Formats: sequence, C-alpha cells, structure tokens
Amino acid sequence: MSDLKVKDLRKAFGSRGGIVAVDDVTLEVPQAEMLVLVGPSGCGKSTTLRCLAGLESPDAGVIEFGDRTIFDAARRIAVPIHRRDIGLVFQNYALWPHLTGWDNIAFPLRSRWVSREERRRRIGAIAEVVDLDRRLLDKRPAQLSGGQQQRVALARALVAEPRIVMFDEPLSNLDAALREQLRSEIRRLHEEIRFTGVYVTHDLTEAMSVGDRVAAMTDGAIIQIGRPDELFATPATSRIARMMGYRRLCAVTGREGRWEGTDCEFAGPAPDGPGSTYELLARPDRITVAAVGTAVPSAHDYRVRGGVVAGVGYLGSEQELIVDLGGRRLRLVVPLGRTFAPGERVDLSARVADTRAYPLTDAPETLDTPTDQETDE
Amino acid sequence: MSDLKVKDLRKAFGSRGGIVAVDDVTLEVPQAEMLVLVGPSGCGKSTTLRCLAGLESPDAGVIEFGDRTIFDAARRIAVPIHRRDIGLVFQNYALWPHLTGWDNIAFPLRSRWVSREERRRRIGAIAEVVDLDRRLLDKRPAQLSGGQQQRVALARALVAEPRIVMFDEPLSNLDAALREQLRSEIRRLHEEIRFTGVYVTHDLTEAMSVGDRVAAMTDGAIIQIGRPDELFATPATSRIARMMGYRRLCAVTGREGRWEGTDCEFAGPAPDGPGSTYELLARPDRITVAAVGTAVPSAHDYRVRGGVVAGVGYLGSEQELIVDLGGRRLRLVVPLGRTFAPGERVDLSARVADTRAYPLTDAPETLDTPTDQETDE
Amino acid sequence: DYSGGGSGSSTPASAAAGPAATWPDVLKAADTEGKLEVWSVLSPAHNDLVKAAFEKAYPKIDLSITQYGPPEISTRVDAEHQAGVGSVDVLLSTDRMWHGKHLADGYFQKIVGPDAAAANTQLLAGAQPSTDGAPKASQALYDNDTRLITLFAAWGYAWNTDAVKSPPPSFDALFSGDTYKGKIGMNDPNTNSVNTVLFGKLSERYPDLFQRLGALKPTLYASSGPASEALGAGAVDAVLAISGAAVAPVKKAGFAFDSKFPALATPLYAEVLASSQSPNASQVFTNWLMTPEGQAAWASGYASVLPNIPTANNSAAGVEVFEAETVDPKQVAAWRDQLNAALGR
Amino acid sequence: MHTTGSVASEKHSRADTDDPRPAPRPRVGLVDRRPAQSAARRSAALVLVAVLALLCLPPVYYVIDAALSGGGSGLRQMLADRSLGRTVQITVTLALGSVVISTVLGIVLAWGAQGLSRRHRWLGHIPLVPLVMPALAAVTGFGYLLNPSIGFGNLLLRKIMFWSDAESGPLDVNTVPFILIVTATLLTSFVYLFVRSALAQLDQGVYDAAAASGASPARAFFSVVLPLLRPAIVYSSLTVMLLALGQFAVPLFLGRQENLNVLSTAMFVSMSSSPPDIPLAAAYGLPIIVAGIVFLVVQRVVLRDQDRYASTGTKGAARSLNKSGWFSHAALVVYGLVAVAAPILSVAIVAFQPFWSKNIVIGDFTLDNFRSVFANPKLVDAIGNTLVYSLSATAIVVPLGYLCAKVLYRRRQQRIIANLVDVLVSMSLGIPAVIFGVGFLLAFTHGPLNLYGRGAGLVAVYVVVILPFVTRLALVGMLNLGDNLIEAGAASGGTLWRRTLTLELPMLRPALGNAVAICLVLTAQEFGASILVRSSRTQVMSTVLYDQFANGSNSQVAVMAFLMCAITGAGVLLALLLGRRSSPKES
Ligand SMILES: Nc1ncnc2c1ncn2[C@@H]1O[C@H](COP(=O)(O)OP(=O)(O)OP(=O)(O)O)[C@@H](O)[C@H]1O
Ligand SMILES: Nc1ncnc2c1ncn2[C@@H]1O[C@H](COP(=O)(O)OP(=O)(O)OP(=O)(O)O)[C@@H](O)[C@H]1O
Ligand SMILES: [Mg+2]
Ligand SMILES: [Mg+2]
Repeated sequence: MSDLKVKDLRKAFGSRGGIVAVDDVTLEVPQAEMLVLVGPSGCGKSTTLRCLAGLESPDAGVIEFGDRTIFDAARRIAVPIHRRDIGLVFQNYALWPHLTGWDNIAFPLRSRWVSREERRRRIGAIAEVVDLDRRLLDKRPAQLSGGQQQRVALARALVAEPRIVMFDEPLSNLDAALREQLRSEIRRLHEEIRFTGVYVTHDLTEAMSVGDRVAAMTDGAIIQIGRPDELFATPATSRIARMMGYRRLCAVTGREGRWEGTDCEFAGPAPDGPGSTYELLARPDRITVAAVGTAVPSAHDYRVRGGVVAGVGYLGSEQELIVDLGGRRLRLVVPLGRTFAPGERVDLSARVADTRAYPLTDAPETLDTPTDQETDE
Repeated sequence: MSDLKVKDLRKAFGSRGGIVAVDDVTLEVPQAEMLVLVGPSGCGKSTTLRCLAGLESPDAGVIEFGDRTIFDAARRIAVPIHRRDIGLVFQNYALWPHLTGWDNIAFPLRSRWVSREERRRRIGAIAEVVDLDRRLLDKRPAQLSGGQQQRVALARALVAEPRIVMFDEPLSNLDAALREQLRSEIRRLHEEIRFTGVYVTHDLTEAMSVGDRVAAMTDGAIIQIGRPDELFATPATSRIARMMGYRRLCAVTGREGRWEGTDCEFAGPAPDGPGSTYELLARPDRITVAAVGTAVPSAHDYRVRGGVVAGVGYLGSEQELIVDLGGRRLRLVVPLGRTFAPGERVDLSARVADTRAYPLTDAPETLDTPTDQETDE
Repeated sequence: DYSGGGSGSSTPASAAAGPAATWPDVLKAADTEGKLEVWSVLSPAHNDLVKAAFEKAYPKIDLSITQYGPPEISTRVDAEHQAGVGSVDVLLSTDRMWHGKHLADGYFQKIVGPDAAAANTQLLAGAQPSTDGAPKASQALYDNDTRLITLFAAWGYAWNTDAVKSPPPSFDALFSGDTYKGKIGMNDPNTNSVNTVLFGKLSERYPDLFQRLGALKPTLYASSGPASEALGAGAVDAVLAISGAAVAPVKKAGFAFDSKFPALATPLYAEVLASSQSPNASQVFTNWLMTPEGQAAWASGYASVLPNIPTANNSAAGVEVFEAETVDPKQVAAWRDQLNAALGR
Repeated sequence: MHTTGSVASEKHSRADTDDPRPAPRPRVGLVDRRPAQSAARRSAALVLVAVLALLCLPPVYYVIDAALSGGGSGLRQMLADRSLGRTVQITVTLALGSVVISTVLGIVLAWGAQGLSRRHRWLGHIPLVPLVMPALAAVTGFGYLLNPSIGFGNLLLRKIMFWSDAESGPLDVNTVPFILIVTATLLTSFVYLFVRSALAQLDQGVYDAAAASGASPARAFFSVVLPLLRPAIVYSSLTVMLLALGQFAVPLFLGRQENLNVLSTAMFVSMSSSPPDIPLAAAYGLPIIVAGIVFLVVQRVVLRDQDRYASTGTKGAARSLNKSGWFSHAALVVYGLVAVAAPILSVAIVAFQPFWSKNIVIGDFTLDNFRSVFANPKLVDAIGNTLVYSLSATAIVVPLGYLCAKVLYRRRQQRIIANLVDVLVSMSLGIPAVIFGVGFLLAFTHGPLNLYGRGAGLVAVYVVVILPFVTRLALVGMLNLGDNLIEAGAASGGTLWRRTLTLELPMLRPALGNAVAICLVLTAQEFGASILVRSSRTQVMSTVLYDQFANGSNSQVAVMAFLMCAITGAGVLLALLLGRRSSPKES
C-alpha cells in the first residue's frame, strides 16, 4: 500500500500565477520507501516538498498520507502542518538556537504530549541511532559543528516516528567529506528505521546513493521516476541524461547506416532510417582518448575527430582533460599514465553501448559545459 | 629566482597570543608558479594569505616579493596593502555592488593611474581572457550569475598584472558543476598569463588540479610541500594521507616479517624489524573486496578479515560500500557488478604498493570516517 | 552659581550707554538706531495695530513686537541676560515681582520721555486713571522711574451660553455649589503673579475661595487666550478670572459666549532694559505709549491711563484696580502656596 | 518625536561579544612597527573623542553641578515639594506602563505584519509612522480628539454609544491613564521597529520546523518565536522605558491642565518659572540621568550573551504561516486609525475650522488660519530657522556619526578609544533631550562657550541628540557591508582616500541616506531640547507651536502641527524615493 499518494499537484507563484513551480505532479511512495526528488535549481523540488509538508498551499491536487486525505483542493481539505505527523529536515538545519540539542529533539515529543519518561527513552534511543552522546546533547546549536547540528536535526525529525520524513537538501550546507559521511548515515538510518521518506537534492550522487527510487524533475514536472540504476542507465530525456552526468559528444544526423556529425567530425554506426538529427551523449569517464587519425571505427565504437587539448588537471588517481571541439569544450576524466600537453590534438572515442541518442531539440546549445541556466539562479 | 619568499612567518591571535594561527611558515614560490595551500578548516591558510597580502600584520618573519622586502618584523618594515602590487580573489567575490563589472575591473588600473586609453585596452584584453563580453561588463554584480561574478573578480585581480595573485577559496561558494568549470578556467588563465599565484583551498581535488605545487598545512604549519602527484603518492604524515583521501585499513604491528592487526584481523607481509605499531592506510578505491576466507595472501597483498557490509550506495558508475570492521566503519568504492547485501560478511584486500604505513600516534582514533577535527570548526 | 535669575552674570558687552541727554537728541538718535524689539504679553493681533500706529508716527524706526506669555517673557529675558545676549529692548508685561527682583541688578533704564513724565504728574496730581471707583494707582512711574503703567486690563469671568442658560450674576455663582464642577477653567496661578494677585484679592472677598475652587477640579490654562478659546469651543462651561482682551476675538468669532467684567483691573507695565541696543528708540516708544495717539492704539479695548481715549474701554463703572503695588510680595507667595495646596499640587 | 534610539545596541555589542575570537594581543607590537601610521590614526581618533566629549559632557556636567550647587539646595527643595511623590509616581507609572503596553502592542503588530499578504504589505509601514510623525502634532491631535467634553472622538463615541446622554467623556485625555496610553501608542513604534526587523532576520525554517514538529501556531509562537525575539524585545523595551522616563511633550501638553507632572515637566516648570529655579530643575533631572545610566548598563549586561540567540541558519526572508490574515489586517488598521489617522485628522479639522469648535461644518472650512500663520513673520521665520538648523545639524552630524561608527566598527583595534566613543555617543540615548536642553542652556549661560541666542546653539543640541541614531545607522551599514569589499579595494592598490570616496561611501549610501532622512525628520520636529535652548531669535516650528499652545490660538497650533506633519511627510516621501532609486542591490 502506498504511504504517500500525490495526484495532480499544482502550485503557481506570481501575481497571476505566472510562475508554475509545480506542474501536475503525481507520485506514490510505498511504505518504507525513500523517494528522492532530484533536478536542477528552481525546478520545483522544494516547492513540491513544501506542499507535501503543508508549508505551501497548493493550487490544485490531492495529497494522501496512507488512507488519510491531507489535502484536496476540490474538497477544500487542508490539514495544517502541525497535524500532518511529519518530520522535516532542512538544509540550514533550522535548529532552535535558544534550546539545547536535547530540548530541540524533545520538542516534537512535547508537542505530542509524550510523557517525560517516554521522552527520555525515545530521545536516548534516537540519539544512539544518530550517534550523539549526552555531552553533545547538552550543548546549544551554536556550540555544535555543522555535522553535529545536522545530526540533531535528523534526530528531531525522526524522534516522534512521524508517518513521513521529508528532507530538503539536508546536506548541501556541509563540506564534501561530511556530506559523504552523513549521506551514508541517512541511508543507514533509513535501513534501520524503515521510515517513509521524501528527499530533495540537486546532487546526483546523493540522489543515487540515498534513494530507493529517484524522481527526476525539470520545470516543475516529474519526467522520469525509477530505481537509480534505471535512471542512470536509460535517462528518458537529454536533460535528465545531462543531470546524470552525460555530456554531448556530438550532434549527429543518421544517414545510410552511419551517423554524421553536424557540429564535429564524427564517425560511427547508426541504425537505418530517415535522416533526423540527434545528439549523442556520453559520460566523461566513458569517453576515451584515441590515437589521432585512426580510420573508420568498429561497429562498437563512435569516434570524434579534431579535438584539441585545452587544459589538463590532476585529480589524484585520474586526470581531467578539457578538450576543445571546434569551440565547444568537453571535459573528460581519463586514467593517469599518458600525459597530455595543452594544444595537443586528440581524437575521442566512445563505445556505442555507453552513449545515448536523443532527438535534437530546437534549443540552441553550443557550450557543453554545464549550462548557466542549470547552475545559476 | 623566487618571486615570493616567506621566512619564519608567525601570527598569533588572542589576548596574549594564545592562538597561533601561523606557526613559523617558510615558503618560496618561483616566478610563474601557482602554489596551493591546502589544509583543514582553521589550519591557518587564510591567515597566511592575509599576512602576505597585508591584511593582517604578522608577529614575526620576513616577506619578500622578488627583491623587495614587503614585511620584516625585525627591521620594522611593513608595506601597506595597497602598495604591495597584488591581486586578490575572495571566496565571496567581494565585487563592489555599486559599480558595473567594467568599473570593478577598472579600479585597480585607476588606482595605479593608468590612462584611459590603456585602461580600455587592458580591460578588453583581460575580459577576453576570462570570457566576459561587453554586455556582461555593463551590468552590476547583482545582475550577474555566481560564475560570472567570480569571473569579474578574477579579471579584477589580474588586470593590473600584479606581481602576485592570491586566491582565498575562490570557488567554495559555487556549486559543484560551476566549480569544476571555473577550476579549469583558472588553470587555463594561469597557463596563459603565467602569473605567480598563491591559492588557498580546503578542497583537495581543487588543490591537485590547480596547483603546480601544493603545500599541506595543519595547525598553522606547513607539513609537506611538493608537486600534487608527489603529495598524492607519498604523503608525509598520516594526517596528510587522510587529507589525500587515504583511510585507515588497520592498525598493525610488525612481527617476524608479518603485519599483525591490532584493531582488526589482518594478514600480510611486513618488513623485518622490531615490533613497533603502525597504521596502514589506503584509498577507498584501491581497496577491493576479496572472497571470504581465502587463506594467507600473496606477498603483494594485504588482507583484512571479518568485515560486515553495513551499507551499500549506488554512485552511478560505481557503488559505495560501508564496511563495518569491528565497530569501525570504512567506506569503499567498488565497481558495479557484484551486488552486496547489508549484513553480508566480506574480506578486504589491498595491494602492498597502494598502502602507506605511518607510526601510530598516541591520539586515539576509532572511527575511520573523516574525523571531526578535520571537518568541523 | 545658579541661584536667582541673572544676578552675577555678565552684562552684554554691546550694551549701550543709555539714552541721549536731551529729548530732541533722543529723538534724533532713535531715528539713527532705526529699530526696536519689543516683547509684549498682549495678543499678536493687538500688537500689529500698535506697530502700525507707532511706525506711522516714527517711520524711521522699525518696530517689531513679539508676543510672549507670562512667565515666559521674563524667563526669556533672564536667560538672555545670563547669556550676555540682549535681543529685547522694551518689555510690556505684568510681573511686578520680577521687576522688583532685578531692580538692584541694573536691569532697567530710567524712563525719561516727557509724555511719560506728564502722565505721571497727572496721576500724582490726583487725576484718576480713567476708572471710577477707588483707584489705588496714584502714579504711573514706579521703582525709580524704571516701571511705567501703560494700561489697565480688565478681568472678569465668561461662560458658554450654550451650556449655561442663566448667566452667572457674579463671581461666586461660579464657585458656590457644584454646578460647574469639572466644567470650570481658570488661569494657572503659577504662570504669572498677576493671576496670583487676582485670586488672592478675590479670596479676600470670598473667604474660602481656594477650597471651593479646589473642590471644583478646574482645568488650568496657561493664560486667558487658550482659556477663552477652550470656552468658546465648549471644552469648559465657564472660565474664572479671564482677561478682557483675550475674550474679544473669541466673542467676535460669533461663539455662544458671554462675559462679565465686574470692575477688576490689573496694570500692564512698560520696562526699558539697560541692555537695550536701541536705548533711544526705546525711550521714544515708551514715551509714545503715553501720548494720546499711543494710548489710542495700545490701550484700545483696555482701560487707558489717560482720560478721553475713544478706543479705550474705560466705561465699566467701579473698576477696582488690583494694583500689585499695594500687595506685599510675601503675601503673593503665601496665596500661591495656599492655592496650589487647594488645587492639589 | 524628540526621542532617542539606540547605539548601544545589538549590532555592535554583538560585534563585541559574539566574536568567538579572543581580544587581540597588546598593541605594543603594532605601535613599534608602524609608528607613524598608527600614531596618525590614533590622534585622529583622539580628536574625535575630544570633539564628542566637548559636545556631550558639559551639558551633563552642568546639570549635575547645578543640582548639587549651594550644598544641594535644589535637592532639598525638591524633597520638600509636596507633590514630589505624585510626580514620581506618575513618572514611574508612565515608564512601566509604556513598557508593558508598547511591548505587547509592538509584538502583536509586528507579528501581525508578518502575516500580511503581498497586496497589503504596505499596511506594515503604518506602525512606523509615529516615528516620523511630529510628536507635538500627535499630542495636540489627541488633545482635540479626546478632550473630555468636546473631543471629536468623545463626541463620536457619545453619538454611537450608550453614553449619549452624558455631557462629557467617556474618555479624558487629560488623565494619567490617557497620557500613558498616548505615550505608549507613540512609543509602540520603537518596539515594532526592532521586533519587526528581528522577525525579518529570523530564519523561517525555525518556525516551520516547529510546525513540522507538531506544534500548533500558538505553541510555535510562544516556545520558539518569542524566545528568539528576546534580544530585540529586551532592547526595545529598555529603550521605551528610557524614552518614557524622559517623555516630555505628552505630559506637558496633556497633563498640565490637570496639574499632572512628571519629572521632566516639573523640571521644565521650575526652569520656566520666574525667576528660573535652576538648582531645583536640575534636581528633578538628576533621577532621570541616573535612571538613564542604569538602564544603559542593564541593557549592555542583558544583551551580552547574545550568541545563544544567533540563529544557525543563514537564509532570511521570513514568511509567516500566520493565516489569520483578518487579525493582522485588523490590528494594523485599528492602530493606524487610532494612533495615526485620528490625531492627524483632528489637527487638520481644527486647522481648517475658523475657530476650534465641536461642530464640524465642512462648508465653513477656511484657509484663514493658514493665511494668518504665513502672515506672521515670526512663524515664517521659525519655519526658515527649522530648515536651516536641521540642514546644518545634519551636515555636521552625519560625518561625525560616520566617524564614530568607523571607530566603533574597528573596535578591536582601538578598544579604549572605541569604548570612550561608545559611552559618549550612548549618553544622549540614556539622557532625555529635555535634560540636554537644560544642560546646554546652563553650559551656554554659565560656561565659557556662549552660543545662547545663536542658531549654532540649537544646532549643537541637535547634533548631540541625533548622533546616536546616525552612528547606529552608519554602523549597521558598515556591519552589513563587511570588510571584504574594502579589503578588495586595498588589494587593488586603492589608497585610503580612494577606497573611502569611491568604494565605501557609495556603498554606504543607503545607510547614510537613511541617516540623513532620519536626521532631517527628527531635528525638524525636535521639541524637548529646543524649548529650553531656543531664544526669541532662534525659534523653530515646535517652539512656536508650544508658544501658541501656551498663550495663543488653538487654530494656529493646529496649523503649525499640520504644517509640521506635511513638511515631515514630504521629507520622508522624498527620502523614500531617493533611497529607492539610489540603493544599489547587494550582490
Ligand atoms: N515564495 C515564492 N514566491 C514566488 N516564486 C517562488 C516562491 N518559491 C519558489 N518560487 C519559484 O518557484 C520555482 C521553483 O522553486 P523551488 O524552490 O521549488 O526550486 P528548487 O527545485 O527547490 O530549487 P533549489 O535547488 O534552488 O532549491 C522557482 O522558479 C522559484 O523562483
Ligand atoms: N581575526 C582573528 N582573531 C582571532 N583569531 C583568528 C582571527 N582570524 C583567524 N583566527 C584563528 O586563527 C586560526 C586560523 O584561521 P584561518 O582563517 O587562517 O583558517 P583557514 O585555514 O583559512 O580556515 P578555513 O578553511 O575555515 O577558512 C583559527 O583558529 C582561527 O580561529
Ligand atoms: Mg530548494
Ligand atoms: Mg579561510
């Protein structure tokens, strides 16, 4: 049975609803599943979550928690947030600075009139789960490190065993190492407590690693939803592919069993069919640098010619290569061993199985670095 | 000839100099080199940089820019910041909100009384280098995206061709994709203009990728300085090894040609010698999961027994494994293919060449996740 | 030393030496001085008429009259005196106690004008200050010729005819009984010794006046101007001891308003300050006040010092002048104290 | 409103205490190393301290000296005063009552303003109006509104309510409760201002988290929001207490008719009796000075441990969940009607009536009163004087306040000097303007510097009274600006002058622009100090208004009050327009 059911959720902002932040989102999250909403900044992830939590009032749609209707625009039902029985973890922790860690965690229990005894027991238990000892719990948030604060926030969200736990980019404010640590902690927590969760992030690694299922959002709509490996292996659109780290190798037109490059020198097999234009995408670590001038590739390989090394970076156990393809820059991650000099000419190759082809949209895209509209707000 | 020479630099804070932020730092940066200071938060990177820039007045030491003494505590020389001929890039860009991009970039030239003609020429040139067009330069910082702002800041620091360019975590405020992009841009700029640079970051990847040489700092002192690959291959101390991503496999004692684990079941060859205790470190992606129960390993392998899978994460093209080793958690990155279930027993193995041994310090370390003192402030 | 109002302070460095020796020289010098600053307690409208009349007579002297209420008019002078500033030349005010206090300080010039002297002689000779009854003012110049009586102001009471259907026949109709409880206004006895003297004198006539007033919980006004406006607007039903001058404009505006002036008057003085920057013009002005033309303008609506001033309102029979000259300053202080106590201060 | 605000406030005492880093080591090292530079900076700062000391200390010295002169004759006289007990009682009632009323009201309004819908956002500005509305106008307005027998408000109430047969009441503005209510209504703006901005800085997540934790809105408000507002509430209530203690205009205009005195009006009365009883006046002022200093100290201590209130989050932009929109709208509208619209409307009615009357006949409205005001050269002079003094005081105090803020901002480098500046600047916060008025008067008449009767005297008083506001605004501007932007200028090779002129000042323009606007508004309506320091040649609008009130005509009082409102309103609008245009968006 689904623990959370969302139907045709819709929310617009602006004076006359100009900005549609959430556009007919429909979702189901089964009991004990962790669903991750992932997508570029501004795509409506937070708004969706806030609608579920009751922090935002949707314009249309239905939200059900189990068999309880929490929101129904048509029937004018809107259970206020404090009666929804949820846990919420914020990006900026949102701890109460005037309360100790203990009192922060105790608050949801107090709000539910849990007895003193029981409170002590539950806080003790959850503190153990999130690995906070009593000494830390007696401190105020300002005296805790970022990681410790976030752990208190996790404990606060979980302690009352709410029906649904929601996370809005809970790790974005932390540094890389800590993020990695807490990410696996959240996963462990979820495996241990098996709560139903909705988790919002724009970090793909986080989404992959935390989610039982991942919903990819763009422009307020959920485009694809599925297991992480499904999304990773077969992104539904080029937009999602980009999210998953795929980058444009070349724009190509299929002609008589061959792809032909439109914005680069390209060669490789193509399915038969009419000559429509596609873009071919591959992940930077699946593109290899081939010897220059090798003739026609095999049936399992694509080849892009005429690249120029524009920059080399050392990444520890790998190196990073910026390759200029006729003005377009492509970033590759290649093993150490061979050294490259800026200005050196290289050809690139990718296995057919590692590439994905998508019909070319009309939107002009010339740079293949992460585009501005994806990264800036 | 060295372009920047720092000798015995020292700076303490606190009422009676209680906090030694920079502790006898000695450095030389040759002409056109980019030196990266890397280290955990609070280790004194920024303070060192601010001393060089003249934003902080050191307690002792000598700073020379080329043959010009910029600061000498003994001889009471302290050239004020605006006469040091430097460029400075801040984490928060520090662009002047009331000036257009163009005027921001023009300021260092105006301060140096560069003529209008020449100003126009130089700004044009640098704008091209950092890839900003005139349209963007006419905007105010608030109208620019984060990446564009940081590019203006770069241009401002570089336009007057200062003797030394300093960067204090210039990319930390940007999101991952943009960071990656600007990182390679800075590298390219440096290759193009060949300025002498000092670059502060706590992000190892950034340090590796940007620096000609990297100086690893802890507790106000520079512990190791060298090419990125040197630091990566042979970290001088276990602290630096951890910074480079190495994690403790096991604490071991050499006994009769074998290592023996002190906090785990461990087997593998050791050099002859007295029975002192070391910790063995390896990078998570160099540790493989071995079949359980294989007997004594070869002379090229170490083996850790008795691991239990505590968590599995999907990382896209790899998976992440959290292995519990008698209470200690170790994070591995292993290829996809084999699936692991939480609770499953695994053995780990690592090649002798991929591990580093350091004398065990007295500081007790039980968790092998990034330790708190490294990541929290 | 902060005691007293100005003693021991510096005299203005620019203080003039005093008026010229002979009257023609005074007149000449006054024209050269060309300006005069006068502070007066009477209303701005009244002062404007005076200014116009004077400047018509002495076109070369630019007269400026500023209104200050009591006691402000004297404290201002004290403050200026202490600061060594002398921006005022002539005072037209009512506070004899204040004058007495400063007599020894050389605050004031002798008033030397011939018409002033003539008026004084006239009064000394027994001519009555145009009031019937028993005038107690027998001279115009006092205190070594530094204080000159310029007119007599009539005092009475007023009531709002909307609220009060049967006009109170006399003062004691206002404060005998509870009719006006909470609805009566009066001048604050602390703002000016004239008020104190008035209430004190009345209390001689109506023995437990202070207690009866206290029981009525009167609203206190700083001076007759605000009091009559409040009465006209209906904020109180009646006002006790109101100046005739203040009543006139309100009455003129057509309010339900009536008043009675049962033969009470207090004098208004002119004083020329020693620190005057225009000592001659000051003399000319004070002297002019005592001429028939001067009286016609200045005493218009009040009781004049000279006889036969057509604009003056000398008609009320039996005006009793509560001349402060005859009151012991200690008595004034005692009255003030008693009144304050009765009013609950 | 002649009142004072706050420098001693959150922001820089925070810079002081919030700083996790310990104090710097002794400055000897730097002195040794860069003698010339540091000596120059130090002597500049010392000059500033000297100027401040010259401005702020003599008035206070003279008041204290006068109170203790003659073997404490003033004090003895005060203690002998029959009505001292009542005066003190009213003063304390006014102070404590105002704190309670304005704090509760301010919080309610601020919280209500959080819940305003976008379209009604402007309602949130209403409670700020009394800050710029001339206090005298408001007070006279309340006088016309609530006069027991013919106040317009009372007439209306009698008409619509069951008191209709009564001839007076139901409300009487000339009583202690109403003096208190009027004072508190006007002071509510301060609480509102601080609580509102504290609310705006509050991380919305903090509230959302409480709701998500299952707390009802009331619980979330009382257990999370209110505690987090504590610094703002404590700070603003202490400020209100100070202001109410020194409150002058309201009791003077409303209380004198019923013989109600507070310490400050008792002081004024002694000062303006004939002859002025200076020792007695000073003696009345002494308790206020002492209370002011005590409160400043208390404020410091109470606000010391502020980091516990520092929210850990960074995202501001609070957005209220308060769905009870009608309540917030209603509260603000009622406040706006009662505290702002009604008094101003009353003033306007009386100004246009031929004569103050309870019968409002619109057909009779006339501009005669305006004509006679403008025909009176004294009143016209007063308007001109007001403009000249305001502009001059602003021209002096803004640079001075900027320099003070600079020293306070760099507190860590010049701790002693910064503390001196802080104390001096804060002094005119703790000490009401009316006492400064007396002090200046004494200093001018008994001290070596003779500014009495000169415009410079009033300008000097204004500078002292306004300085804390300007310093605070400039300091907050600097704190918001931060170091980096200026350091970037230095690193780019900009000299001190270039940095200051082309970077710092332009970037501080919004803050300094606000400071200029506040200066103009507050000086243009200053009353407490002006009434004492003015001379016949240096009348300003507020003092002329008072003179008219004391012995002139109500109509002219109303016209002056109306004009003050109009001029202030125009100034504020202008400042808003300029501020909006000039404020560069922060990156
Ligand atoms: N309160 C609001 N008023 C107006 N527009 C809003 C509001 N909140 C969000 N939006 C708009 O709705 C869209 C979706 O915003 P949302 O915060 O849900 O994005 P997001 O996916 O969470 O992005 P991010 O990763 O940056 O947090 C954006 O265009 C945003 O500008
Ligand atoms: N102005 C200051 N006053 C007192 N202590 C300071 C000051 N600036 C820095 N410190 C202390 O000096 C030490 C080094 O600080 P610094 O800013 O150089 O670290 P960092 O390596 O740049 O850290 P991060 O990565 O967090 O920026 C810290 O312990 C810090 O608390
Ligand atoms: Mg979001
Ligand atoms: Mg730093």
